[in-house]
Amino acid sequence: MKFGIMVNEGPYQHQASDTAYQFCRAAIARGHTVQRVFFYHDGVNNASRLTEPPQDDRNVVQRWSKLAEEHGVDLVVCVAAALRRGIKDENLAPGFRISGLGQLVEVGIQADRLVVFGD
Amino acid sequence: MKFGIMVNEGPYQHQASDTAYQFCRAAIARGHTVQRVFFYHDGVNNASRLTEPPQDDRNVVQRWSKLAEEHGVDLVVCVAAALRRGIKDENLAPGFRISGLGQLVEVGIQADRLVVFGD
Amino acid sequence: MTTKKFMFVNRKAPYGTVYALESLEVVLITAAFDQDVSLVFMDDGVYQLKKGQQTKGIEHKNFSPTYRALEGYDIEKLYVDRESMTARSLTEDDLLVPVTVLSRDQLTSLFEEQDVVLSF
Amino acid sequence: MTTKKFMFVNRKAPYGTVYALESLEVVLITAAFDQDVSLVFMDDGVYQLKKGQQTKGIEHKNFSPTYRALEGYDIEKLYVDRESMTARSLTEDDLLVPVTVLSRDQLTSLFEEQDVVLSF
Amino acid sequence: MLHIINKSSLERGSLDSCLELIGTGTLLLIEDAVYAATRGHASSGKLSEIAAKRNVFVLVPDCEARGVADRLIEGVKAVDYGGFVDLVAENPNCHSWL
Amino acid sequence: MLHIINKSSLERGSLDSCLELIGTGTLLLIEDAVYAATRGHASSGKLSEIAAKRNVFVLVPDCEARGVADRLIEGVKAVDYGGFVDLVAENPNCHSWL
Repeated sequence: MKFGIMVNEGPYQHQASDTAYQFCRAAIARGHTVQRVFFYHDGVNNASRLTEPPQDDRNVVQRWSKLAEEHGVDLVVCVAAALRRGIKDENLAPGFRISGLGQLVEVGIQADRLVVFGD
Repeated sequence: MKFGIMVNEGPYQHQASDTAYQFCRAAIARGHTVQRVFFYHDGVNNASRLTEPPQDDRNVVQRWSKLAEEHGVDLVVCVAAALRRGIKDENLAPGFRISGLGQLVEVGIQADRLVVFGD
Repeated sequence: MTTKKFMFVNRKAPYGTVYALESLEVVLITAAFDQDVSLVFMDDGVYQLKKGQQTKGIEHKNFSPTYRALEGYDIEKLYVDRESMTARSLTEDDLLVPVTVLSRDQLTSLFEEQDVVLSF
Repeated sequence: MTTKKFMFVNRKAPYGTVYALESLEVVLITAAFDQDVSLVFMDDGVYQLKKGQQTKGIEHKNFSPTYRALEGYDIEKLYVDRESMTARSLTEDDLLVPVTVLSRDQLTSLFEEQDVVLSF
Repeated sequence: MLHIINKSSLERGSLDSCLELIGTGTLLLIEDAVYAATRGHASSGKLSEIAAKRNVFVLVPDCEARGVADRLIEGVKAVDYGGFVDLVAENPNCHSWL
Repeated sequence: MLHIINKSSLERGSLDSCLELIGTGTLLLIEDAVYAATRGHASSGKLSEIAAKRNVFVLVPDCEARGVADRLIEGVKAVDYGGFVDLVAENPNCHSWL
């Protein structure tokens, strides 16, 4: 089955991004495809390559980048939401790309299920 | 009277930063002093110089910078919270500085009132 | 292109958080993709449609006129939960746009026939 | 240096949001400044003190042992709202640390005698 | 003590928790909390009761933004941001119920 | 339809709103919502009622993180992240009550 994922909150402040990540990993382990993760609202902050969490905590941004690298998951950051919050190419983490809201609608149409994670 | 202010949410997602700003302006207009605004949790995202809100909306980050410039308000971003969320000197807006949580406790001790704005 | 049924569930008040505003942006794009778009307003989301919003004092952009513009994008399925209106003492006269007021049972059926449900 | 009464009101569950964890960081620093520190746990905040937290499955850092370390920083005023415990069927045996259970009236008095009240 | 509430009373428990502990304090409703002080709202009854005994304020710019400035219940007093500052200054301490 | 709740039922209204509209749907509690399914919790009664008629699931890693995995009410089924994926796949559509 093809999944689309939407993440609406930033890293650490809410568990949304963590749960979305665990869902993606489990879906891939089950043999499903995660076609795209779309980051909206404060979710765009998941794409900042400047985050440096404490050594004894998880690294939310790096986990997403690794998921993109290892499983070809398309990580898309909404450009309008990203501009409002200061996410641009210059601080974008590997594996993410900035694009329009159309990418969310497209995955909503093409995927079998769209699952939303937020506050 | 001397006020300390704490802002716990980022720009745009929640009204907290807006209300805190209006409170500061009103306090200054009343002849009070705003000794320090301390940004914690996602509040550190108020300090990103990369934000570009739409032309027809308010610019939350620039408003804070201007408040610092015009009224000498000390804008302090918590270093631990900022590292978690990707706010560093390289994307720090004018008028903000990064420092430790001790700056919050200090203003809590020195100011006559500490007012918190969050979710 | 495939046409799917997209439902947008608005449960939050405007201005206190950004969700209402950014939800509208998704709605407009979804309509531009020629999808079957429904909007549901329930819980505090019904306040998004309240007439007379004046945002000068809080220095926010007043985006409530956008609801009036939805018709121009062929977005005409606006549903409001009756109980949410009652708990807030709102009537259809208080709202910016014509809506269809639904009971909880009617809303349940509406939810079940959707392909994609996005909540803001 | 002046000593003020700082009260930290914890009303949110752990892990779902970061507030509980980052609140603890403020508490520790405040104690380091030799201030008079009180912690109040009410509403879902009482869950912060629940024994047996195992966070491996969600890959979060388990910060609950920190509550046991508070005594070492001379932070000994831990108050819990009785009604919040009852609504969640929690008893003192369920908690990681010894606490003082207070009625709503006692909490009201405690709030009023503080200099600085921070809510997380 | 000044109790500051910024959340809708129908979405969060902060107003209810605050009212349990308000004692002799003063209440200020800001942001999404202002809806509770509108006529016919499910929380307006309990706010009227409190307003009969304590000072209850609402932040006007937030009421205007939400289109409810003309339907506030009796006994609730309106303040602007300057009035908000005065309330914080007049009360010995304040608590934002986040 | 799969209804996903991630908020505490004592802090937010999303569980109550969802239960009004659940119809023949399935309920999954994740994150802070899992507390509602613990014995003696103020919301556990209404969850028991629903669990007698519909499928109600809780996400185990979230229960373990919060130290409540050993006090779940009868009739509620436990899933891990893989089970969460299966639930989304098995149901024709899903709604996250944010």
